[in-house]
Amino acid sequence: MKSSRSKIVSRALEEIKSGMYINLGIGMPTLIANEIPAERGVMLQSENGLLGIGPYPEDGLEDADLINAGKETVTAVSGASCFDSAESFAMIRGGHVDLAILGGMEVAENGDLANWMIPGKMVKGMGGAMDLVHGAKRIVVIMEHVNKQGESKVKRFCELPLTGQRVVHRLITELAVFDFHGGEMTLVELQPDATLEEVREKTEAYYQVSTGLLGTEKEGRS
Amino acid sequence: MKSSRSKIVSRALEEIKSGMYINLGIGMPTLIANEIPAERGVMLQSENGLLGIGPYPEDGLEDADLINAGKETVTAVSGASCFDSAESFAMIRGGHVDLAILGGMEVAENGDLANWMIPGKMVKGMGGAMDLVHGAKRIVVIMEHVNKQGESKVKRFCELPLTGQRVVHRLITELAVFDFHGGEMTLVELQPDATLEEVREKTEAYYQVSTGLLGTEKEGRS
Amino acid sequence: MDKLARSAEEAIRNIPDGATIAVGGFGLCGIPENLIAALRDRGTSGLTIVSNNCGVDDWGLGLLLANRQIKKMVSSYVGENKTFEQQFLNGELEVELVPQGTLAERLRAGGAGIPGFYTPAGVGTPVAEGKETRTFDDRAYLLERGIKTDYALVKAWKADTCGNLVYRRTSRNFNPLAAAAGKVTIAEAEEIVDIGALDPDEIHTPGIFVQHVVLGRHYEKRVERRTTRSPKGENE
Amino acid sequence: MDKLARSAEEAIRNIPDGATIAVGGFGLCGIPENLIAALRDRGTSGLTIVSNNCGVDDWGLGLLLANRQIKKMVSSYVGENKTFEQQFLNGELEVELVPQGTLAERLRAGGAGIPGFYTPAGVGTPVAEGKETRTFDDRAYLLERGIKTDYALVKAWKADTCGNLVYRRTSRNFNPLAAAAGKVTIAEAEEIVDIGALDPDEIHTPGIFVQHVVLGRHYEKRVERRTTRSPKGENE
Repeated sequence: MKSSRSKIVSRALEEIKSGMYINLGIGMPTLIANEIPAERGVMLQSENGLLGIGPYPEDGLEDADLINAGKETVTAVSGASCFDSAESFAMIRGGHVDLAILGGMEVAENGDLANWMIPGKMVKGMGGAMDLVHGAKRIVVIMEHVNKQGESKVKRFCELPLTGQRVVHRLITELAVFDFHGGEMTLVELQPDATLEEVREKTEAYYQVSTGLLGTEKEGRS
Repeated sequence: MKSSRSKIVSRALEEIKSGMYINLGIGMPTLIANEIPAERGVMLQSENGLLGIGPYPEDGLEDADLINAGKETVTAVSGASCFDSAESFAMIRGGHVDLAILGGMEVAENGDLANWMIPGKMVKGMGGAMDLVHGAKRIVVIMEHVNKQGESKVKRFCELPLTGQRVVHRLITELAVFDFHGGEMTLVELQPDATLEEVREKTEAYYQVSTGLLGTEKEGRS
Repeated sequence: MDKLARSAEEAIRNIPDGATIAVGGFGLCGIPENLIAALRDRGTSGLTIVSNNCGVDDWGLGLLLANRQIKKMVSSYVGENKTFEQQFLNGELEVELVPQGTLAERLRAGGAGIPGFYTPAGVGTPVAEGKETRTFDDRAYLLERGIKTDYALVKAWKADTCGNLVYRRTSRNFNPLAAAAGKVTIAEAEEIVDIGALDPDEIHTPGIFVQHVVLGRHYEKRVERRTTRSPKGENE
Repeated sequence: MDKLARSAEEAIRNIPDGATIAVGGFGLCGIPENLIAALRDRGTSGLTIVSNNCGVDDWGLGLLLANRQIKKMVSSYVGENKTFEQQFLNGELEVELVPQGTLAERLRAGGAGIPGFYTPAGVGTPVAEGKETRTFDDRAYLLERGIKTDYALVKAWKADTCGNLVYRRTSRNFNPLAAAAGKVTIAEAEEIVDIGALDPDEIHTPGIFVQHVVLGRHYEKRVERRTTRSPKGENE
């Protein structure tokens, strides 16, 4: 059976369409970069000032002047461009990036996202996340459905400080895919091996189930 | 005897100090460019996107891609840079240009400037003048003291629509040099061949006379 | 990611009547001459054009004016054009005059997702009418709005097929700003190069801002004021 | 217009205790390492630093932290640094966290004479506290202020002696923005070239934004996360 992470990454890959400009957040989203088929012809944007992120460099060919937003050494693809941070966020804030795939700590049923303050830990900063969630045309969040204590991260309301209000368009977990519209959340797909019942058990948020899955019914732990 | 224009241009040249970044307005101010001694080491900014305007090109060497803000073909000096219009006005608005020398239609005793709408004519637009008067560290206006009807252009209040309020630091005419401080105007120099009396006759504005010229007295036609 | 259109005609075909279009160029320098000519030939009308100037009577945006395709101009200076004056005085043409730096910044803001910003330009002048004036650190500023347009037409020196653009000298001017402000941006270039031929550090407009690229068929590059000196160094 | 300083020490000598300084770099990429080292050696203290990050424990701005020269950091992400955490928890260090795009735009605005602008980033989050929220076209935005600093320290790849700068790859990042935001900007470069050696179209920071230029004595260019693939194309 596939791991949670690999289920999430596989499903996230389907979000990536030919010709898209995409920003991948730090952490799990970065893993997606290496899986995108070259023939899909997309351009990856890195908010530190690179459009056209390539694969990691070959050993010994690292360039300290060429890193991604996770501060990892990368390469640049043919057709890449470099720019300053204001121009980079002009691209993002101005709606020129088609898709951002970001990690999450909590997602609420109205589309609120919290992903920058880890409870009980020193605040490190929001980096570019707050700009991304308001800028990219489509925001897809990928995260595990529950935390290490088994508590649902898909919640009625976020308890952690928000990154953005009602900003998530789609949430992908190892169990399910949810869409957000007008402050409401709908279960639109089950991941392989997941059942409606398991999703119901592990989801605190209220959600609709799309007709394709089971007819429309009000779901959720309450 | 020197012409009015050449007196104005000669005096304006003294405003130009070594190492300055300078924007010269369209019209009479552009004439100054050709008179600046090369050894003074200044850089001329053109708001259409050039820092380091050089002399007009030699006949036959005009480059349609290299013009100044007056749409004249120019050259670029060694050390010149090109940039877009937003960056150009970032330089101007951000206070990075040391000096702007602009033409004027009317200057008022409080430092108001009108130089963009010609009375009785179709409005052509303000171009970059309104940005320049608020951006450059020092604004020097050069203009003839009276209009063709012999009426003073140095006024109590501007009658024409303003380019900017209280923006002029120094006014140079063929008769005199005035400085502006805290909404008041002071005659600080007489041009060659001009007398205090002639200045008084041809000036509608109220002004002080600097002690160096005559002790402080209240001047002006009233 | 091939954005190459076969011709200027093809590239501008979908622009509808009544569209708002940002057009690069300063005077006649760096104007998208082939795209303007194609738009004139197609006759698309009722246009709102955001551009620093409006060409001259028989060149640049003046061609669209003469053909009565422009409903409104948003510009900083429109003084080179008799047709303009006639149509304005007849009430056929609306004009919004904007200080040049404000126009540049409004386009940049629109492209950068900034709905409004404060600038000192225009305080206490006719430009301030109807706008919020606000004081920061004892200086007065006007609130100005970002401009996004349906389309942008820009002129580059070199372009690659994924839309990266390089401009030459002062022909850059408003082009990068228009490119970012347009929802659909069409760029014409004097030369189309292969992907990878442009160094990432020399690109002025990254391809993300450009939807269509076309090779300009012919460049007239008319000069508005030809000023020269004699080889001895004297001015004309 | 010769702006060349003889050494990093000479270039930073006049920065007083308590100054506010914008510093370029993203992580450890594109940081002005020689100027930071000179500032550490001089011991200038009570500094407010505006920089996206704060280095690591033993490199970059972390050196100034370890030496207790920094009073306040304005940054978007400061997570790589234990000294930072200690000093913050002890109350020795103030921190203002700013979304990265907002920080970039605030520096740009400061350099461009724009006292304030509206951005959607941070609406409905702790970042919005104490700020004006305003609606444009049915979306909510925060008013953010431009940042001007007393000094800026930036790192270029090449510089000429009149202060024109060219950056390389992603080492550009915040450097051009810091350069414009500083009242006095000091640039270090890996190479100083003659005036005229840089093409006017390839210059990223025009010399008007730069007051002093210095050749960096040595570049360590430390890498924060060395990620590679094997030559067969597999990821590490």
